[in-house]
Amino acid sequence: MRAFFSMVKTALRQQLQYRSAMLAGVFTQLVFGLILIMVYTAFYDNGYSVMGGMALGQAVSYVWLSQGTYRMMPWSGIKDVEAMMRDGRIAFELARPLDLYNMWFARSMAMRTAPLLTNLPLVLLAACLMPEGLRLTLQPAWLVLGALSLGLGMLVSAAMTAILTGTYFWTISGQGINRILPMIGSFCAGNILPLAFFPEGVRFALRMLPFASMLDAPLRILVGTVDVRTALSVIGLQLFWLAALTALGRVVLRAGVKKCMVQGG
Amino acid sequence: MSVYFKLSLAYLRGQMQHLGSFAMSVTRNLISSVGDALRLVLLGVSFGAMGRWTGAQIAVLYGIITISFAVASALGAGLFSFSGVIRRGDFDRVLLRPCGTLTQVLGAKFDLTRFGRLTTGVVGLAWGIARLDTPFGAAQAAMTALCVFSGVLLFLGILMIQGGACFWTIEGMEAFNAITYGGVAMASYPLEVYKGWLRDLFLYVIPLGCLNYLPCAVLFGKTLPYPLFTAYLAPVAGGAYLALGLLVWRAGVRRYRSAGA
Amino acid sequence: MEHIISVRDLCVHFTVRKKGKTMFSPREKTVVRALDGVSFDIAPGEFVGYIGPNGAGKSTTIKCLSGILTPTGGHIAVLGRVPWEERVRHVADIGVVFGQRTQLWWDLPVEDSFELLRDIYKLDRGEYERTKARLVEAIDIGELLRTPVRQLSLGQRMRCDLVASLLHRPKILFLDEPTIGLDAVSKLNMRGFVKELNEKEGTTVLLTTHDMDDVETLCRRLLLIGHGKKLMDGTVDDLRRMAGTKRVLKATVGEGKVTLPAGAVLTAHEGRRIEVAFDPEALPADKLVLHLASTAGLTDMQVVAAPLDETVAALYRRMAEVEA
Amino acid sequence: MSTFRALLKTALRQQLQYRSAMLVGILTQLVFAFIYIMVYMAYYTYSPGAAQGMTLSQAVSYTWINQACLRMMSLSGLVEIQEMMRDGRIAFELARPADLHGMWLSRALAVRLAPFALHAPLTIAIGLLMPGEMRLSFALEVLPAGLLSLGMATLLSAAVTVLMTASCFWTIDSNGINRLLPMVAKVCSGNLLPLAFYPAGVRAVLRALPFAAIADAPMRILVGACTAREAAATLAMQGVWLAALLALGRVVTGCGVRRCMVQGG
Repeated sequence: MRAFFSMVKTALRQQLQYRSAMLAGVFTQLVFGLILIMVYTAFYDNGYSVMGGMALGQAVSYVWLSQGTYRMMPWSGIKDVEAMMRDGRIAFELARPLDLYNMWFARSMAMRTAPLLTNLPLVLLAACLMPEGLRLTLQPAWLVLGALSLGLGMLVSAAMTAILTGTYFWTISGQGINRILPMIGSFCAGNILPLAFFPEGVRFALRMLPFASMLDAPLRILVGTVDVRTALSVIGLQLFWLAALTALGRVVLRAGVKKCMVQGG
Repeated sequence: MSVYFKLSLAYLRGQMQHLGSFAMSVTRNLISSVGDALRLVLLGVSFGAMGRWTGAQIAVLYGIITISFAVASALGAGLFSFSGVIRRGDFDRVLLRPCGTLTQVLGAKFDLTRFGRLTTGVVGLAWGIARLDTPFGAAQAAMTALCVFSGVLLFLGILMIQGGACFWTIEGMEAFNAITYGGVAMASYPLEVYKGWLRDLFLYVIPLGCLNYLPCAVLFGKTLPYPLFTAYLAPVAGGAYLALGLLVWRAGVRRYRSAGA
Repeated sequence: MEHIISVRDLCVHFTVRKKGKTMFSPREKTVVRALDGVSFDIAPGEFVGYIGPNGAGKSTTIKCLSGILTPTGGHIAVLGRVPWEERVRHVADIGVVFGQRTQLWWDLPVEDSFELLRDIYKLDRGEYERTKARLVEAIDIGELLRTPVRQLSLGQRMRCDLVASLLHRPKILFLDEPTIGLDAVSKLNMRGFVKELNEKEGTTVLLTTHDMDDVETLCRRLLLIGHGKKLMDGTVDDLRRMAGTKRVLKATVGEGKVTLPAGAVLTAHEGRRIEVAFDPEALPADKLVLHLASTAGLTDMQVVAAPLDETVAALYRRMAEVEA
Repeated sequence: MSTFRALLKTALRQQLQYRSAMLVGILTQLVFAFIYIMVYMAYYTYSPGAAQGMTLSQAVSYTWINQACLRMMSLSGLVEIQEMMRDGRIAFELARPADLHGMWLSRALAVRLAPFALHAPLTIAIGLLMPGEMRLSFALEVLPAGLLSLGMATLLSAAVTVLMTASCFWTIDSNGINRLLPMVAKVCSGNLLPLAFYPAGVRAVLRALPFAAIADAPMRILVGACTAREAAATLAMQGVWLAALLALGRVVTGCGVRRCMVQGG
């Protein structure tokens, strides 16, 4: 576990090292946030007070939170593992005494937590300073449970990152399906459009998927569109997906390592 | 110009060497633009119309801006990754060749994968036009074509400015993407949706509004708080930005060659 | 036109903005004098070595001569033209080869790159085919033409780059450390090609390098650059003389104790084999030999010129001290 | 008392040394709290009248307090002493001047209080910050009686621990008692499920046993699920069991030591 904290520190230092890139990232997220909010406001002005259980104010906060947690989504596997695959240094990684899955999970978690400490605070700070109608508003009552759910969401996202890293055993160039999956995943997670704006049936189905547990679930709780019962069932689902994805991750890794060993590393 | 086509062909033949990753990046580009399109569709489905603009009309707006951005980014793909060219020091070799620097940089990367976005643009435009309740004859078609053409010029101008800026500072270039991609996402909706300063930004500073919002308002017979002639400003905006882009590029090259780099 | 290249008081000053210590402190502005008044002329057909320690301004000069860089001051005329003012026409008459960095298209076969260069340089098809055939045969890259550049070794790639830079029959060839990173065989090949090109075709060659073997085998004339100034313009021997005309006496002595007269330095001593560095003008060779013969006895001896890279290295060190 | 303070300090330092393990401990407790609350909510919605004398919010608070004090309320032998018995180093322990029973009691107390001091505050704080029906709520006036009962419960669990450890004088191998008793205790003490959920008859019997006195008693008082009179009766019962177990402990340890001396250590 101590290794985990040190990994988070290094990932964080790396993030801070490219300060200008990080600031550019925050700027882009703020611009996109502004545009989306204004578009959704226009749609709400058509005489809709609530859409899919979400009022305009909550939709505004949802957009800011989804922009702030953008880097938290599992866009790809662990970068340098992909490079290791290509030039064969993966053999050293396999030879390490630590359990491979725990190590990769810890690195994935570090990769996902680092932006949380750099991007999210900046975006949220800016979002709170926005003028009326664009401002991020959260009820304190849901803050703690929402934060815990966000933590769970990050664990699920880390588990997904570990699985994506595992697929690099098969598509060495990393250009394969694991480039497309994150994009579909982020759409189903409510990153492109809040799930509340999806039609009824589709929305229910998407919320069952692990992608929603990464983003839509914690955000719904944070903006307060759910009552306690649904909040708990959402958290229950997050726990289920965390367990399921971790198990799947272990299976993928074991198969990958075996295949890799057979090939002579 | 023949050098431009020959360089582009060379790059394409190079890409064909890695067919797998080429197909993959086309699909990736397609899916990411389908994502944006789906947002538009789903909003239309859940909310119905948006103010006085029907779904079909918004689709036409989306189509024009997406097609022009897709074509411009395919042609100007070399400019997207130009900061890498500078960092690797390859620009010296460009200067050592007896033909224009811009031709070589643009030709260096004729990115066919950007056409993934083109398909969603074309589909959106076609779907929109088919469902328009107002007449859409030859004149309207010509007007739309003109808007798309001006859009390509305008986006090429923006990409040249982005490329030219690399001569001054390589850091922080990602912020520019916010303007290009943000602008495209924004201009897919009628500009009247946006509040004062943001609307003015995309009307007067980066005039994406002139490409689709203003002309289409006239096409669909909507009254506009702006004078009538603004609806025909698209080619002017496109030409002006292309000229600005060339200026910035030339100034950038001059700076690179004057012991500044 | 007696000079193909003439350079008068070439100055290039960079303003470098170093980041302040903290994110907020203003960036300090310092002016780096890469070139500070360098003048030289090169006649057609010459083979000139352009040497100097790292950061002495070698590649800056090449950039100015090839039209990439506009200098802060001074005047350059190459083939009667000012390089940076008529860049397009100027680069059509020169060939430039950078060591390790290829100008060919990474994913395409070598021949396709050549055809692209034919279109870029707008060469006449017939003449292009004849030049290409001659060069491919001379530099022996016939079997490499169909292989993509990415699959070539560094040595093979450098040979192809050389051909690529000669397809348009340039009158001047700039070689920027062409043999860096090459194995011994490839180095010899490369030197052979360039030497033959200069002698048979009459192409003027300007070679910047750190490899003193290149200099000794190829350069009839040497320009030494240091701190942005021209320190020497002459032959390899002038360079040795400038760096202190050290000669080295390699001898096998008898049983006697080895003592040395003033001005002679013992550089190696294993058993009965010794090496003594001395300056013939200060200490004539015969005096040293007689002294050694009478004291330690001489069974075998040989007088050799000091190896050039040691001499030059010593010179660069001395220049650095001057600068510090 | 000074030895007790020293023991407490070492136990605390040991806990703090594995900060990351402690964090994981708290996280797992949170997860269990969520799961239990989810179960109770479903239980109360589908069969409202089932749990006599305990409302949903009291059951929720019961869970929060139980998770916070879990380490303290669950039984476990003093592992290092049981090992000493097995490999004979117990002789040094016997040679110590202080009376054995007192020593073991304070060691047991220290081992229980250290994790309590670190885990409880955070878990309680999170419980207090939960939204809606998930919040931990208790009336202030029950606090004094509740805390007293909690203290007595700690002493009781320490006394039982000493008893379990002393029993090893006879059984040498500690595995039997170490596994069986905690399981029994978990079911009977209310750690698994608040006793209010058990049928009336069983509940009455269990409430009389010392196990209930360790867990169910203080929690029932704290959540206010009993009248003042019942609270006083429970406190009295705790006092009786405490005295009995301490006396039994002293006796068992005494003959245990003698029996051990006779055998030659």
